[in-house]
Amino acid sequence: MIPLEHWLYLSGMVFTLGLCGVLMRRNVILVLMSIEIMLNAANLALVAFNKYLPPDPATGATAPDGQVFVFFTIAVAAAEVAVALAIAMALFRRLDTVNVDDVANLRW
Amino acid sequence: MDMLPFDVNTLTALCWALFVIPFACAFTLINFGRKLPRGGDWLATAGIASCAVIAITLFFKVIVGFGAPEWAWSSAAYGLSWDWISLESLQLPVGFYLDNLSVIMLTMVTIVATCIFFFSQGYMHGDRDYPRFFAYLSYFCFAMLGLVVVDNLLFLFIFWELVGVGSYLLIGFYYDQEEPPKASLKAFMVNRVGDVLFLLGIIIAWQLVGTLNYTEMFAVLESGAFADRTGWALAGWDTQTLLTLSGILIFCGAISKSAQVPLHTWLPDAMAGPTPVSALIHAATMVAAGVFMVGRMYPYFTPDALLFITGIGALTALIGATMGLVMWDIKKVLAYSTMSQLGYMMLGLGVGGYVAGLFHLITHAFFKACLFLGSGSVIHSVHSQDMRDMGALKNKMPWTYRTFLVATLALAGVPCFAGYYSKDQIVANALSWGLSHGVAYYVPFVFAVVGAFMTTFYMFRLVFLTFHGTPGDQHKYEHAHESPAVMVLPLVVLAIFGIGAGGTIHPLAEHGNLWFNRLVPEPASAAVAGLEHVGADTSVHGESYETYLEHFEHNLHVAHYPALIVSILAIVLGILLARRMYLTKATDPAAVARKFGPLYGIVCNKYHFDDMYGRKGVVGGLMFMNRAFAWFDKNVVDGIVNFMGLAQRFIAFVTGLFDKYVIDGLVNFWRFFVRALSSILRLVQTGNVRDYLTWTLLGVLILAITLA
Amino acid sequence: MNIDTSQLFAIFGVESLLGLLGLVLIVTDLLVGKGRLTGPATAVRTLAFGGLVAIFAWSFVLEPGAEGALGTLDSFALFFKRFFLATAVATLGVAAPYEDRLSAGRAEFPTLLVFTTLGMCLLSSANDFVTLFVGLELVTVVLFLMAAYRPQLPRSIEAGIKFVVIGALSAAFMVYGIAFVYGTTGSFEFSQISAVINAQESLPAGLKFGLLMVLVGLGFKLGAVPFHIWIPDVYQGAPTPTTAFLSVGSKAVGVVLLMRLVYTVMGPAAAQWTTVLAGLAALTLLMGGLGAIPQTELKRFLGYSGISHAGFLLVALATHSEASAGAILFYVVTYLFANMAAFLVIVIVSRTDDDNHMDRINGLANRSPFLALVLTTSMLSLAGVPPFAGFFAKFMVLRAAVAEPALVWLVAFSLLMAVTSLYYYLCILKRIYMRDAVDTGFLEISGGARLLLLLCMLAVFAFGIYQQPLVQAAEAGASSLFR
Amino acid sequence: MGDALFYVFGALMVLFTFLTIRARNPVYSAIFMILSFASTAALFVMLDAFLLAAVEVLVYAGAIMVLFLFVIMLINLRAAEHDGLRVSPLVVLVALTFLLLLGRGIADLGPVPAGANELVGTPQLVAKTLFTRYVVPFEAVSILLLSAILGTVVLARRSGEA
Repeated sequence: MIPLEHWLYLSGMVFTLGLCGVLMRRNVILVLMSIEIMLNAANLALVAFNKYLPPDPATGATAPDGQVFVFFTIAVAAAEVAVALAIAMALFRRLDTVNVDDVANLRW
Repeated sequence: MDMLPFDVNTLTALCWALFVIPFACAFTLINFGRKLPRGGDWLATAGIASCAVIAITLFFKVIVGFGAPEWAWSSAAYGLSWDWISLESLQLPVGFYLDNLSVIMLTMVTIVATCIFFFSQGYMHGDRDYPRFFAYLSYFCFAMLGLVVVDNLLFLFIFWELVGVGSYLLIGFYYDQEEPPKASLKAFMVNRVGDVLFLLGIIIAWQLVGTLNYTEMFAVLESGAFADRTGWALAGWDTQTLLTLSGILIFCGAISKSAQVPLHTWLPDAMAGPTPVSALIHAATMVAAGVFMVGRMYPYFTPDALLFITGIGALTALIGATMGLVMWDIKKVLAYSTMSQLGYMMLGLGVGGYVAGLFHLITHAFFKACLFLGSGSVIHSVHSQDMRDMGALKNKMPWTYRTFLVATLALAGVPCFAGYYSKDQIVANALSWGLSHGVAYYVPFVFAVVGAFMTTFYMFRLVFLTFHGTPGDQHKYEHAHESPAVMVLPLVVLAIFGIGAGGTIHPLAEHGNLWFNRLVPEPASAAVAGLEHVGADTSVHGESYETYLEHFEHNLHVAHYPALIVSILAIVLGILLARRMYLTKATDPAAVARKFGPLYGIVCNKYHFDDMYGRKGVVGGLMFMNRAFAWFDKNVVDGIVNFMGLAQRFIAFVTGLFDKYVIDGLVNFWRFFVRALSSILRLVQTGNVRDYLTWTLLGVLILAITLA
Repeated sequence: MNIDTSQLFAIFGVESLLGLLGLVLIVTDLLVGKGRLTGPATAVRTLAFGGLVAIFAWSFVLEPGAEGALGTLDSFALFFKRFFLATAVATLGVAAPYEDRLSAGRAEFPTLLVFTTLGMCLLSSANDFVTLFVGLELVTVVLFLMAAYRPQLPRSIEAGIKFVVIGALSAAFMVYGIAFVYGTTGSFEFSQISAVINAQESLPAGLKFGLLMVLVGLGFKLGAVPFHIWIPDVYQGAPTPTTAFLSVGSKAVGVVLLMRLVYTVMGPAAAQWTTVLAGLAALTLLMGGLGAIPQTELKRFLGYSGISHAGFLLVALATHSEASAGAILFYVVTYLFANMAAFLVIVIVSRTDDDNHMDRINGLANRSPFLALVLTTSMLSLAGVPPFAGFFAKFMVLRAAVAEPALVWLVAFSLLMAVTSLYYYLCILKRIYMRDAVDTGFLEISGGARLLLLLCMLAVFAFGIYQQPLVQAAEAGASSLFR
Repeated sequence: MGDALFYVFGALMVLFTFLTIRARNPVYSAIFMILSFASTAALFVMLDAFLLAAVEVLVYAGAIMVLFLFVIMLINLRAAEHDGLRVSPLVVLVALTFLLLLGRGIADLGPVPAGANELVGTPQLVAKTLFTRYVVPFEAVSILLLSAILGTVVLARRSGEA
């Protein structure tokens, strides 16, 4: 069996890659995609953790809490992406750009 | 405690009336002032006059009808206090507290205020914001009287702040001129510096003593039953240190409010307000509130804290006096004089002269208000504040001159005038402090005597330049005229107090027999400077408490006549020198100034205090930092980024060797590096969301490393 | 596991009613006057206002104490539910004079507001990380929309896009953190996590990492350093009612969750973090204080002011005592009134051209003495000048902090920053009273706005002079956290 | 066999993720991302989370990514605006430090996690938990989706339209 740590290292690598994507891409759509990647990595960690938790002594089985949480993450991510993309579209329509570096008029 | 001059409910009602009446007047005037006949000045004046009647009634009841110096009345002791907050974790009842000191203070404040209200009717006549002026003035009286009658430190602080707001409003009264708004802002800010320290002191005191009610606080100090402060004890703080620390912090409030060095810079600027305001707030009452507070909290101060108070007071007395020497603006001279006199009071309190310091507070209020109103009368008449424009005015304004002269003599401390009795006591106390403690402790005495000499000198300089000699400005002289009766009468009243407030005109009266000394009992700790809470077995300078007390009494007795002789010498010297330089012109002042060259310069520049805080100092530093960062961001950063962009293109064009990614990386690196520098300083607000994220994450990581 | 429906409604009564109200609003919008702008908007606004006020009033009938596996309704939760409802009502008040500027979305604005309020109320009852996460996202996602609510306006979109990127990223961190907390403690429930944490001598690094990541997510909400960066930009760009709601509601969400986590979940273990929290508090105060000085835009200025208030809240959080928890609750309420009044004044003075430059308030004292008085009160309260409520709030925070000798330096520092902050609040007052007006047009104040302003001003006065009832409620709320 | 599959799909997931964030053309990014999510779904299967594996493919790879692709097509960026990674040392530093801290966290998970358990994420099991213990957040998500719809409609409207 694969040790829990390996799952976590995998999810950590993917999470960090997503983080790099957020910090290194200028296209707002790519930034949003990278955030989805991070969420996905977190989901993997949740499911892995759930698999490796000891069973509840009362029932003798492990509750699928982590998996349920992933369910919520996916649903929330869908809503978040919809809203974020709507705002990105508005940005494109109004300022003709999707580049986050171009959106820096509010400062200091 | 059992016998009272009044029944409890009457006293409580009177206390309420004292500050509710002015507040109601202020409220009415601010809302309906313009609709009332004469702008409602009669209402405000009647309000404060009725307060004066109440205060005087109390005063006579206390002296004539009762006369016991131990008299003190706390409404809480009779179950008359209100639970402002009452929870398990937080108890804060509030009530009234009256004793001889507060009754005398009330009488002084209301009498002076009434005179000034009358004077203002003449002085402010025709001003477009006439009702607003009286509204603010009434508001100020509300806060000031509230400050005197409350029975706990937190409420004193709240009224203290309200008084500050009143001062802010009144200094900035002429808001359409350039100077007053700046001065009012400065006054408020400088005061807040002291006030937050005061607040910190209050919080620590609360933690330590467990209550903020005066009576209860002193009871705790006496019994030594301090509140639980295990946490503090663990951290290595002992009670004595905490008492000293919180005492000094509480005194910091007085430093700013009473214009003590180094937070005095606001007071001269505050003269930008109307002259009656300067008389009421910045001479007689508000600035004296600091002294009053120190008097109220007197048993709380440990010997070390009192030493601190002495030092600050002595410095202020001297520095204020020196600055008074060189000013040409009549009000500025008086402002520095006020500052110096407040220093005297603090000095007096610090060296154990509890009675002396507070007595001076009362007498000074009368004659300094008279001086300010007199200067107001002069300014009203010649429309200038520069003494070089004045001169020979005694012919044109005889009554102003007479009252002014009386007040000047009182301020100088010439025997038989009110200031003599109080100031002489301070000097005597300072001398006996030196006698009791050793050579180094003579410094306050020396400062006090030198200050007395300077005070006399600059006051007579002022009198000679303004009222004697030849007119400085012929045109202004010709148009000068005596002020109307409504302005002159208050001057006369105050001048009478300038003679009478001492209670006697016998120049050799024993200090113990003066009315104030009889009425205001020294707290038991005063003689040894607040040692009560340390216990009777504590030794002071190697002597037992009892012996020390005896020595102190003895020294005070010994000091009386030497101090008197020295200060009279100083006064005579001051008058003669002023006469020689400014009346007979036997010595050229300019030559003297030249002789003292650099020193004169320093004094003229107000010891550079303002520079230290202002544009060149703290505030300026902040503003400069901000501007510098903005400039750096806009010019240097963008410039460098642009330059690097150019360089990048140039290099790529000329050599064609560098991979675009390398350069890109370099530029990015450089941009990030420079931005890092400037952004951290300029609050990281580049507007670029990716930068935001990077910096935030960097912060998170630093946080994580700190925690791990 | 069976769920007890009646108990569920006992705990989540407010949320259920809010959900219902939101649905009713959507239906009303659809039914009333199709194709016209003002008809549905007025109907929706009136309904939303009435509904929120009714629910707010009803919340005072509720008794704290109901507790179940799904959530908790202790005094603390109830206190914050009322707080969020009041915030929503006030925000509607701020939005009313702003409505014509919301153009196409004016009818939906109250509905969205009701839904975020639902999320906030849900959060105050949360006792597991699942509810926490979902509630937080409900709040955040709707706030994204409300920030970008005027897509014709470049600054509104800019605010929206920045908010989205930062908010979504913080959500990702939060989920990751929750995963680690879950993995190292075996549960999402606060009580069980707390049991695991306090059973261990020292926390495993994985759990620490998880908790830290969760705190990162909450730090963004609170606006504490180093998570404060988005605040000025988003505050400036978002429509003013959104900013008002963000400044009070979103900050309070951070507060409510941080308090639950620090006081209940971490419990005594949080004591090790005192120094770090104190350091963050000091930095936050510094950033807020220095950042506000050069500002010339009202909302941006209030953003920085909000950062320094977050600093004060952190001072209380670092103290970790029941008294300090009570102080926090008191603090947020005073902040609510002062801030809402300020934003409503901004909406009114910038009515003509939607410009929020500080010039707008120059000479306000002559144009409208009432507005000037309200703004003065609110600024002085924010600055912490007695006798306004803000003073007492700061006083309570500092009094609690002084009991902790290790924090005396922080108390001194926060007082220092309070003086600094006074400088810029006074600059605002100077503009109100001592400058000539740039814009001399007539300022129209509707009856409702006047009422709201009056209410806020009176509250700021009243809680400055007579705090007893509020302090009592705050202490009750705080003590239920420590049980 | 099972272990080997983990490493295969794990490597694929990392690879596709990397390709996603570095592709210059957003369309490629989206396609790589779908592949990355598909690998995740396979990994979910290995963790016995069958329902989630299906949901991952349906919702993430299906719905969300289609949304992304749709927007990318709609915006139709000019090729010149395509750009790749903007590597900066600071970001690399941040990422590496983060990874380091994460590694420390993973190395010390405390006493709670044990060996793999018997948990199988069937639809029945997940649904039962979802609709009992987590019914409140479930309802909250429905509100969230509703408000997202409401809000996006407002944003998409041109001004003046009702």
